[in-house]
Amino acid sequence: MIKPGKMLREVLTSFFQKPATVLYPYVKVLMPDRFRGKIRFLATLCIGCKLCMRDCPTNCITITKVGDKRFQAEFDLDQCIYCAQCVDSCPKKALESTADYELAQLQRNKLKMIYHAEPPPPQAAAPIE
Amino acid sequence: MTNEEKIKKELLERFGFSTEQIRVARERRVFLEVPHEQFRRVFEHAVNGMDFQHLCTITGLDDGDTLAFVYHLARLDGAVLSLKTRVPKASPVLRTISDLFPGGMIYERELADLLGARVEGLPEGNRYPLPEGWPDGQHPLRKDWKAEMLDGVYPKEEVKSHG
Amino acid sequence: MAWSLFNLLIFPGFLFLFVFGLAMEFVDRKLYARLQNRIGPPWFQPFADFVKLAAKEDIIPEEADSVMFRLMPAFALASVVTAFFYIPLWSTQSLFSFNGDLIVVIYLLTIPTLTFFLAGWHSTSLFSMIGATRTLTQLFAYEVPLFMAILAPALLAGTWSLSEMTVFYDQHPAYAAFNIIGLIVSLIALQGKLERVPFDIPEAETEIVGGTFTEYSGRFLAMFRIAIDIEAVVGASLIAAVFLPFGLGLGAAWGFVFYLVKVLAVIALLALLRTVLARLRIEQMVIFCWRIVAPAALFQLLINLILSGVLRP
Amino acid sequence: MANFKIPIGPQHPALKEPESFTITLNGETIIEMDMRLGYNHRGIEKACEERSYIQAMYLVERVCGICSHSHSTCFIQAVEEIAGLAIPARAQYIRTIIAELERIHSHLLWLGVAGHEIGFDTLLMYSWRDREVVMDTLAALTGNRVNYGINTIGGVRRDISKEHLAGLLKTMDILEERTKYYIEVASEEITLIQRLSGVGFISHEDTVMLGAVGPTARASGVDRDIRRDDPYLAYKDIEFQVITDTHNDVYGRTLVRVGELMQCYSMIRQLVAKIPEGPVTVKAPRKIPAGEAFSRYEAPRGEDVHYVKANGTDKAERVKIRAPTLANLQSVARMMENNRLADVPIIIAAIDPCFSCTDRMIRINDTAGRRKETISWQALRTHSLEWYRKQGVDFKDLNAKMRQRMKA
Amino acid sequence: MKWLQKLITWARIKSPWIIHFNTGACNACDIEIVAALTPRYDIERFGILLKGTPRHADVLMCSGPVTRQIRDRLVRIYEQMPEPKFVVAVGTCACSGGVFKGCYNVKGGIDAAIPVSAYIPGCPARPEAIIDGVVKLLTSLQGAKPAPIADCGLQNADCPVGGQGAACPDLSGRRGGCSPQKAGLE
Ligand code: SF4
Ligand code: SF4
Ligand code: SF4
Ligand code: SF4
Ligand code: SF4
Ligand code: SF4
Ligand code: SF4
Ligand code: SF4
Repeated sequence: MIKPGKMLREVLTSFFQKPATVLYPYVKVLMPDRFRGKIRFLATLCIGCKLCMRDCPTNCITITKVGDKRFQAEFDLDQCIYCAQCVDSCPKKALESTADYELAQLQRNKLKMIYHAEPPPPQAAAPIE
Repeated sequence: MTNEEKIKKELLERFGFSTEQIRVARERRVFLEVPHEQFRRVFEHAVNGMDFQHLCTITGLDDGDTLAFVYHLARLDGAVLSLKTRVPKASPVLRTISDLFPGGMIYERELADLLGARVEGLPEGNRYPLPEGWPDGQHPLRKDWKAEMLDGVYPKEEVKSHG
Repeated sequence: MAWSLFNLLIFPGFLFLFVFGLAMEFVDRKLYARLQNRIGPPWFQPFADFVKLAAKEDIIPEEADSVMFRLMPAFALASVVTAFFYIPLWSTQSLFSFNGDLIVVIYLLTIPTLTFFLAGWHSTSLFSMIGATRTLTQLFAYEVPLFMAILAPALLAGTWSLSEMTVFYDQHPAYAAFNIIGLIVSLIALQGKLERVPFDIPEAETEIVGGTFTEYSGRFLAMFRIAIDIEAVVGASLIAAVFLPFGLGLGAAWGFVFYLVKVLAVIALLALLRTVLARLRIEQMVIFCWRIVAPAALFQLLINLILSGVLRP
Repeated sequence: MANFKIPIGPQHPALKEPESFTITLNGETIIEMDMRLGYNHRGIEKACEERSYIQAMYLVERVCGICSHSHSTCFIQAVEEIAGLAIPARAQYIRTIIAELERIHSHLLWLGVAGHEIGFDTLLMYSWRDREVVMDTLAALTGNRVNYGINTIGGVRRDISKEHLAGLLKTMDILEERTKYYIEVASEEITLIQRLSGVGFISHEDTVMLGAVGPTARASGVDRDIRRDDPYLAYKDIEFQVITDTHNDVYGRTLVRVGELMQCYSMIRQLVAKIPEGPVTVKAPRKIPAGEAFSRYEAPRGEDVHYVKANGTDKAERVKIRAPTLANLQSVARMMENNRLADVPIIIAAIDPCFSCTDRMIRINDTAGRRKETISWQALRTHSLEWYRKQGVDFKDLNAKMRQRMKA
Repeated sequence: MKWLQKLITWARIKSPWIIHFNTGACNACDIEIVAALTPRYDIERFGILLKGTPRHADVLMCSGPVTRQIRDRLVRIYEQMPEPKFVVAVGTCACSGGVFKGCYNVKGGIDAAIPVSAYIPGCPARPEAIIDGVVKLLTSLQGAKPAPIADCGLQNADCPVGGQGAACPDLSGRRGGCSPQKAGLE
């Protein structure tokens, strides 16, 4: 049967339904387990093999040796495509994906992340101003 | 006899190719290298005589001294015949196949733009895929081409920058 | 003097219309969103849009006819506001009235459409011009049915004055039931007048960007938008006055409530219409209007002619 | 009567990838169309020659975000064929599941876009709302909503757990119900049918001649589907129907796509039931031996083609990509002829150029075209066309034939 | 006239109309922008409308690396927009060129052509990330810090945002006693 207003019932039902909208940003949205967000660098585990640098499709990681068995990682968040290939490539699990996706910045230079080698604690993450 | 072997046999018998020229890579994949003089004849036979009615695409390759063109023809049963032919890089002249496949025009334009092939008989039309104003004689897919060759040549006049 | 100035500017004049128009735009958008199962804009959204646009830079394209370009939004706004004064709202009395004001109102309501056309035409951008021609084409299609549909009740009432019409229907409320076809026709025509789906052909952004208003920005765009909002209110009020003349004799307070309910109902119906339908092509729209809507309106006219002969010898 | 030209693009609501069409109009009727492609040309093929296979894989995935899995799988199939890798069956199944999920997401997306192009935003809202279910599933399986990054040379990067499979079945039930509803809407809503049927007509012969692929071709009765004709991944093991249609117009393309959606659900159910246990990767060498391979893949939009030539290093010698839209774009000009301006967006969108979802049209031409004809003329013309068609004379065909003859 | 200025700023924040421009993206970012408009994310909550013409728009949302061919157009569209205007770069490509950096026909990020007000990395940027970026841009326009949470009627435990130690973005425009329900659902 061809008729106008076929969707009438559907729209009226949804009027009385709860909207399908999520309340982000008022309510945080949880990412799935496998989500690939910002990459975290665990400086204590890195051995400096630079396999991650070799495989990164955008060359946005720079691992530099800053001392004896101490390495510093620099990420260009504005260039990373969050593919987590570096995580797969790293033989020592010194890199991991986090669920952090709220990365927007108003200045581009704030998108450079430097994970310092020192002091040793794992989340020595601090964006430079 | 499998399909691929049938294709191989037919081509061998009809055109007297040597067995090295034809390679059955796997199920449904046949590669054939044809000298340029013979190409049109083989191509026409493949299309009209062997029912390869669909042109998947044309790949252009830069092999150093020659440019190679691979015409990928497909048949409804899934078999794909890749016909390769070579022309010297110095005078890369091809004859169009757009009379057989009007849809192939766009692939030929691509060859002309990216590899600098001269396709004879190709109807006038917009270039593809390079932008208007792209400098003549620059063909990105040639191995000796470097992106630096564009510097200062294209784009010609920069719009005033805000950044 | 001071009173009528108050009437003109504040209530039920311009300011009231402004607020009411914005409120109805909100109702429309919110309803549209909710029918699509999403949250939709907050209540102040139309107002924020208006203020923002008003405070924005307005660019007049070089090729455009700058006088016409500036004048048209004001024209559109003025005509719809004027039309409003002739419509009886919550009593049988409108602000101004004379015998024949029905015709004037209908004409006044045509002016905004014409200004859209002129605005589009004088922007001299390709898309605005296509939008403008489509506006005009469409106008011819829905205007005649609208005329007929609205004249039919007048015929039955035997007067060309809106106020007298409402008086008539107030006395014989049952007669309003005869006008049901006219009500449907005029709802459809109003949807066309407001250029909304399925008749948003002149503004179809997937085809011709912003249509008539492609080149407009800032203040002038704000003015057009508010004019359209007010046009919706005025159109709804007209339909309410002509086809739903109920509750007018109950005094100002109740009358006002009834009036709000009626206008809301019309706006809600229009919102529903645009939710469930796809945009027509211009020629489909014209065919639809001439093949179905116009005959229906004509039919209504005939019925009322016969009825007025039978009922009011 | 003056014809006038209207520029569409490079940014246009019906285009996602920037391309520019110039349409010559007579009144509202399209006389001719001229295409200018390549705004989106980024030079990916060249860049593939300069990057290692693993890097190129991510690059190829980003040829197109909507059919990202198609491109990356197609590329990887070719690479794996050259390297002679035997991919574990479980990995093949996982790739197939993702491929079909991608088709679902893409077709639902298309349905919404088609709705939007004809001013039916409610359809856009509903189908995209339901599409979010697929996106959630994809995100749960692969870690990202788009550009899944599930492939790696030699298999897949992430395994699918039992819970995931159970969830998949549930998702399929939800989606199947919704799709049935959309089929109902598509076959019953009058404004929709009016806007879709008879629009963008292209004959069977033209379709074959111009080399159209995918749903565009299948809606003109071309029974061609790589999944069946040239099976890859796990398509050999499962049963499905190739949906064809003979409407030859936009309506037919809609029916083919919704029909394919229903097939996808049954395919995923079969895949979930049959998925074998085992590893999901084999070790792949970094350097791929010299050789060449030609790989075909039925992307949501049709046949996707990759040709890879390896030279024994860790970088490819040549990567050739032929996206389905390129094959289809050439039939667009034919579809346009004698349709109306109002139909341009839906015709372009109907080949699903994967650039159809977003809204951006920018005025780029300032020259004004004056037109004089009036409504009566327009109505008359439409009317006469209709009348002649009823009498058995189809101007659509006639004009096309005339033009062809003139060209010849 | 300070209140007028305040009103205008308020209106600007509450009514950012966007225009979307693809400068050579892979479409993924584009479909995520559209997804942000559809029921699941519904950015009309923030007053965002998608417009077809630059004349009507306040925010230019760009996705994709700037190809050599599209650069002029981008600049032209930017110039067609009336002041005040903002540019948001959506996706890694738009921020820096991303995975296409180094391709011969790619000039780099959006800021290679026009100034950018906010960068949203991600490949593609999720709809949530896009909302987050837009919200960050809009809050920055207020100049001052977001309104103190003290005048919110909620108590610690009830406020979904404050409970996590972040500032309340107060985009719903409601003051006092707001709740997730009130923030949009009612
Ligand atoms: S980890 Fe292996 S590849 Fe890396 S530097 Fe050490 S030996 Fe070399
Ligand atoms: S996630 Fe991908 S792009 Fe980002 S640093 Fe790792 S490998 Fe590079
Ligand atoms: S791959 Fe891992 S261990 Fe090697 S340099 Fe990178 S982070 Fe360090
Ligand atoms: S043309 Fe379409 S299918 Fe092809 S890569 Fe682009 S978006 Fe994807
Ligand atoms: S950032 Fe990623 S998803 Fe977005 S356009 Fe670029 S490649 Fe595509
Ligand atoms: S949620 Fe509302 S009331 Fe509470 S602090 Fe924020 S703005 Fe104020
Ligand atoms: S819960 Fe909210 S309102 Fe209460 S103190 Fe924290 S931020 Fe303020
Ligand atoms: S808007 Fe949300 S976060 Fe802000 S005060 Fe209200 S409930 Fe709390």
